Amino acid sequence: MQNVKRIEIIVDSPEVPSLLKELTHIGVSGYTVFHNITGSGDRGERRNDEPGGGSGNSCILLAIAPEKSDAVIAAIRPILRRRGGVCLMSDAQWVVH
Amino acid sequence: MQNVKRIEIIVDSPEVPSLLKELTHIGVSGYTVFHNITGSGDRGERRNDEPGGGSGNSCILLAIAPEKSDAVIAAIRPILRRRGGVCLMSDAQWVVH
Amino acid sequence: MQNVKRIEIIVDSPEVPSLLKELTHIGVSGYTVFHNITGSGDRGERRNDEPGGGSGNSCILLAIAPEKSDAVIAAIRPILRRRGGVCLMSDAQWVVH
Amino acid sequence: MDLTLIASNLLNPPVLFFFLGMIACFVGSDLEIPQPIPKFLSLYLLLSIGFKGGVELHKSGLTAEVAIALGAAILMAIVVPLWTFLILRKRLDINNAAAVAATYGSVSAVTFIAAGSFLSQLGIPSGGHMVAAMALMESPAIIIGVALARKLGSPGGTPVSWSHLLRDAFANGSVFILCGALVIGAVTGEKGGKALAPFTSDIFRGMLCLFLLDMGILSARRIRGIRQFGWFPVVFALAVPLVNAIAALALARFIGLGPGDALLFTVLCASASYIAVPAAMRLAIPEANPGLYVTMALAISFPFNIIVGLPLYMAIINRIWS
Amino acid sequence: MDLTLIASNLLNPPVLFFFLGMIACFVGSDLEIPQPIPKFLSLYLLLSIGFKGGVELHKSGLTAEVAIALGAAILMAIVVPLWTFLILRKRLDINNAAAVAATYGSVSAVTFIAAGSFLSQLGIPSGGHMVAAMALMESPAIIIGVALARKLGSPGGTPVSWSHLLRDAFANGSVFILCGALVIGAVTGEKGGKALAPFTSDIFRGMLCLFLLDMGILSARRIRGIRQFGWFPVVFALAVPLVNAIAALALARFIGLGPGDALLFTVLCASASYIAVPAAMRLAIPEANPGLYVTMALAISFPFNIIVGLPLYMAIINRIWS
Amino acid sequence: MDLTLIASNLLNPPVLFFFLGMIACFVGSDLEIPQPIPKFLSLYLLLSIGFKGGVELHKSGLTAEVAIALGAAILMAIVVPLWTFLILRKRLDINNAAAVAATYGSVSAVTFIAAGSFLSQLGIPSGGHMVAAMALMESPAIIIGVALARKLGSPGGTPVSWSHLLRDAFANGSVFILCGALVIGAVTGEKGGKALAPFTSDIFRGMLCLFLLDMGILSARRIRGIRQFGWFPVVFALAVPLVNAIAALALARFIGLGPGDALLFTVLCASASYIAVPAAMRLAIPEANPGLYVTMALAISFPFNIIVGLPLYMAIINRIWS
Ligand SMILES: Nc1ncnc2c1ncn2[C@@H]1O[C@H](COP(=O)(O)O)[C@@H](O)[C@H]1O
Ligand SMILES: Nc1ncnc2c1ncn2[C@@H]1O[C@H](COP(=O)(O)O)[C@@H](O)[C@H]1O
Ligand SMILES: Nc1ncnc2c1ncn2[C@@H]1O[C@H](COP(=O)(O)O)[C@@H](O)[C@H]1O
Ligand code: NA
Ligand code: NA
Ligand code: NA
Repeated sequence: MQNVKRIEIIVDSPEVPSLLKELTHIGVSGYTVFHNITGSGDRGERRNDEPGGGSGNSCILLAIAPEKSDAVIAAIRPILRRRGGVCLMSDAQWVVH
Repeated sequence: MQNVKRIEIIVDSPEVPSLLKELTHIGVSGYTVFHNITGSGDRGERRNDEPGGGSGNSCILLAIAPEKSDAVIAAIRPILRRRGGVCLMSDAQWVVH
Repeated sequence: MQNVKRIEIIVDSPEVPSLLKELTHIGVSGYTVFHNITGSGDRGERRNDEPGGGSGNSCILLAIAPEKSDAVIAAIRPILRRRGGVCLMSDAQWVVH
Repeated sequence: MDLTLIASNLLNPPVLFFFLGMIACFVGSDLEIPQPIPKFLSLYLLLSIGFKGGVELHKSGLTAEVAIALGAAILMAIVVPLWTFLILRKRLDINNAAAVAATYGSVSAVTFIAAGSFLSQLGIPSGGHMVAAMALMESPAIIIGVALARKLGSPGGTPVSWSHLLRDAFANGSVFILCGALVIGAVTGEKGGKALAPFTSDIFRGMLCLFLLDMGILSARRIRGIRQFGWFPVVFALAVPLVNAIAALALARFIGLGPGDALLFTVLCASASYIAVPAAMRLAIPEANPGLYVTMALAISFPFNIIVGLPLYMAIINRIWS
Repeated sequence: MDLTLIASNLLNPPVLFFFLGMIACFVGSDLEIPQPIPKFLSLYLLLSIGFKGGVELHKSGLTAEVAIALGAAILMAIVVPLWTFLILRKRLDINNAAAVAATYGSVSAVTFIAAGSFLSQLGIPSGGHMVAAMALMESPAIIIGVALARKLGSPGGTPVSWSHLLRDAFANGSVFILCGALVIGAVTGEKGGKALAPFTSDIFRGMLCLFLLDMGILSARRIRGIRQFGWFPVVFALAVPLVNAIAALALARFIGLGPGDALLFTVLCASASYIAVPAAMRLAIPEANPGLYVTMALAISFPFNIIVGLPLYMAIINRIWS
Repeated sequence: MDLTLIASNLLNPPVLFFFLGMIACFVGSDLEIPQPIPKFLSLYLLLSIGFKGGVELHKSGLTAEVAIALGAAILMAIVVPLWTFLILRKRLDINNAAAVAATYGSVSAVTFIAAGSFLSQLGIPSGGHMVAAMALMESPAIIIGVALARKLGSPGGTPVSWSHLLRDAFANGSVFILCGALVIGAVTGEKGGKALAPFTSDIFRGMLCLFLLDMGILSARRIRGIRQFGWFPVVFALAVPLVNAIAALALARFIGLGPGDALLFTVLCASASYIAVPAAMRLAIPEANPGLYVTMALAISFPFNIIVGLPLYMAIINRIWS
């Protein structure tokens, strides 16, 4: 087992591709995306019910080495600042397989 | 960064509106809801396959200030007690943006 | 409240039934499954867009007693080793209801 | 009993697709129609049946005959949950008894639709107001079920919000789309009916086949789990539809319904809800076990009515009415 | 204004289903059409309307008349966002003003489709090139809106990638499927048109009913939230379509469009986008509030055009053209 | 090669929508048909093709000719994965070679359906039993592929449950719905066929267009990633369909199939599975890379057969058969 940082980022669905691009850019190779998420925050309610789609949230989950977490946060912070969204970090153990 | 409590609540999908109402009532303004979740617990399997829909679970994720967590738990506990469901709490850091 | 281990396992959707069977076998009775998840890891990108379906990931969430966690991990490790996927474990509190 | 009736029911494509779904599940096929496709199909079926019923109603008008049929429908929707509750209380606790009673007091739209498809295969006409009867029979049992659970249940139970409950009973999605489409059909009449016919009529049977394929899968999945509840739910789910059907046939004869309308009225009374009622019960009587009441309605009474009930009820009608 | 026009619009099944959706929301019904079904319906509608337009265009050919209509369409797609921006700046900050201007400069495909259904109910013909006009009017406003926000906005705003933006404007899914199906229709002509007619024409109205049912629900949900923005957006969302409609009618008369084409041209100018533009604005002007521009387009201008606008514009055309 | 054949294939709306999907992806449009809509479309297509094949089979009956055609189908379904495995082992490890061999040994239902649509455009008849042939050809390659991987692979590999595997091979959703609908069609015959025709026939081509639009998007997405695997998979995915097609044409001529049936038989042998086989391989040979075998089948062989193969094989048939 290995200590990792568990980072979960909740953003507008249309942001996901650019965020993932940014993350890939700084060397994050593994990630998981949860789709079809609704919610509410500073920018009001997200109901994911617009006829054109794309009006819901997604959640990106990352498990990364603790020493990499600063770089990841530095990369996503400006995006979150500009476009809203939430980023939570906690400690977890990667059950090496 | 800021210490928060990360609370995740897994409940029957039809419970979500009333739970959110309760949460809004006690001043929780941010939340995230994951849809299309199945599972199993004391009340048997939830397969989300009934023709009328609404037979699956949803997951509500909250990031709240630690001092608020007692109020939140006090509010949702009676609902969970009556209707089943699971509530997990852990520590996390909110990556302030 | 009660200390538990929060285990989340991200695997190919078609793996879920056999994993759940394994977990049930060793006495895990409660679990939650998140569907419609995409991601990327050692085995490349999972886009969940193949016409036959089943090419996405799912996420299994378990809250278990800490003393049971070793058994669970022992059970799922060989599956993960063979078929890929990620397993994260962290500490949480079960808000007893 | 007439063998050609059985054959013409069993050779009806929708019923065959229902079997196909069951077989898929029994042989372990991974065949499934993922959500929200079934929800879409069910919306489509309710919209179409409601709309076509409205168009028919526009033609026939609101006659005394129609009013009597609707009255009989409401009567049965009140009587059935009450008498079944008395039976159920012998074996089940109050909450489960109330939820099962509500389930059997309400109706299954798909059984009704399958009966309509069976009739049209036989060339027997039926009236558009039977759709209105179905709409009227959906909700009363919900109210009665919850009232029974509240009145007789432990005082510490879930407090119930009656305004919420009434809304859930009368404004739930299935009831609403059915009634709404009925009104729209009645308002636009034959002109609107013709404009929508390719959608609401021509492709209807095919959509029904797809939906029943899904229903077959869902029924079969639940049949396996039924054993845990013992023999009582199984016997109840087979016997009660029969008893309700006989009562309905007698009443239909008494008020002078035609053979087609009589069959539709009978399947309404004999069928149990697995869409509107479970949705309401989950919220209003969460103490009851959906694994029980959904399984009884979906895995036993529904296939029973579709496979055995339709030709059986029709055979009785043929004998008595002629 | 002609009462029969109002009646024949209000008795059109699609409009009635739109009302039904609104009522469902107002009475608190849980009726909804879950994603991705609405997305599927919208793809279907765009594909069908594009394809049929292409087949028509194949018949008529690219005449001078067609070219003039398309030119007028582009003209309005450039003028409308500019003049509305001037109005909007009086009350809104630059980002929101630009986003709302883009919304109203673009078009609503469903309003266009409802107008087509209204025309076919009245038996008034229209040309396939109006679909091409719609396709041309979808995107320019996106470019103009973003350009305005960038030029006039604070220098610290989101840096914009113009290549991305052009792609989002001209290759977004809605515009793409519409144009693509138009080209396919024009290439395959009547033979292809006939082969697909059961899909693209016969069941079209029914699919439109289902989609408008959903639109009714979505509109009604948003109407409640509109108050938080004050009176300005409401007045704007009612008045600006009218003003644009009048300008469009004048232009249509000036360039000699027939009555059917004139109505379609008018609703294109009067309608506001709630699919393509919001999708683009979310990415290009994330500082603007979708709660504002989607609500204005979807909850006010869309119902206004569907319910009041169609018969009103048609009445004006009937008076002036004859 | 006959130019009119190429033209009538390229001007076929389904093929044009396939191109449209590819273009959408190449120009970076966000056009997509979200799951589970494609799954629904694929279920619909399989159900319809199976049902119509069954109805045809009911008409023709089980003649010696039919039995010979089915025998030839099984023969090819066994031979193709074996010989392709020999080729593949030169460049790929055992697991990937076995998975690719299984992919090419099985068939692509959509290619078959596109061939049927191509034939009906040309007015060439074909027999319902070819659908049965397709059903028979879906599964053997799965068994052979896994057997090869197990026999020749490292002993430490995934232990395989043969009972599971047989179920996955013969009871997977696609095979099951196809066979089930075939049986239902054969049982209900022309009466059932007529009742479902608006659903299974009239709107069929439109649904096929939508599905091929999606397939175009998916193919194009994967074409970009193909380079990482080098030239071998590309050459294989273009050459092997051709070789299999030639073998199939010779066999079809030898056993005396008519021109329509010969084309269908040829595309069955030339096509590769990207639905049933990948689903099985993910479970049975997880060591193999889906990025390789799905991409080869979906991004190269599928477009090749649809665009080049259909007119090419037909031209050969026209020359030899006449
Ligand atoms: N305190 C919170 N807890 C959980 N999720 C949140 C919270 N605040 C915001 N979110 C989620 O983040 C999304 C964007 O937040 P915002 O940018 O504040 O509108 C919301 O739609 C929610 O899904
Ligand atoms: N130990 C557990 N770990 C993860 N999820 C659980 C657990 N127990 C219950 N759940 C989830 O909570 C839902 C409701 O649980 P219950 O009320 O016990 O039936 C289940 O359907 C599961 O999705
Ligand atoms: N570092 C990571 N963080 C989050 N999710 C991951 C990570 N690595 C892999 N995953 C997820 O696990 C799935 C299987 O991983 P793999 O077996 O490495 O291809 C991926 O498709 C991702 O959804
Ligand atoms: Na009943
Ligand atoms: Na406009
Ligand atoms: Na093949």
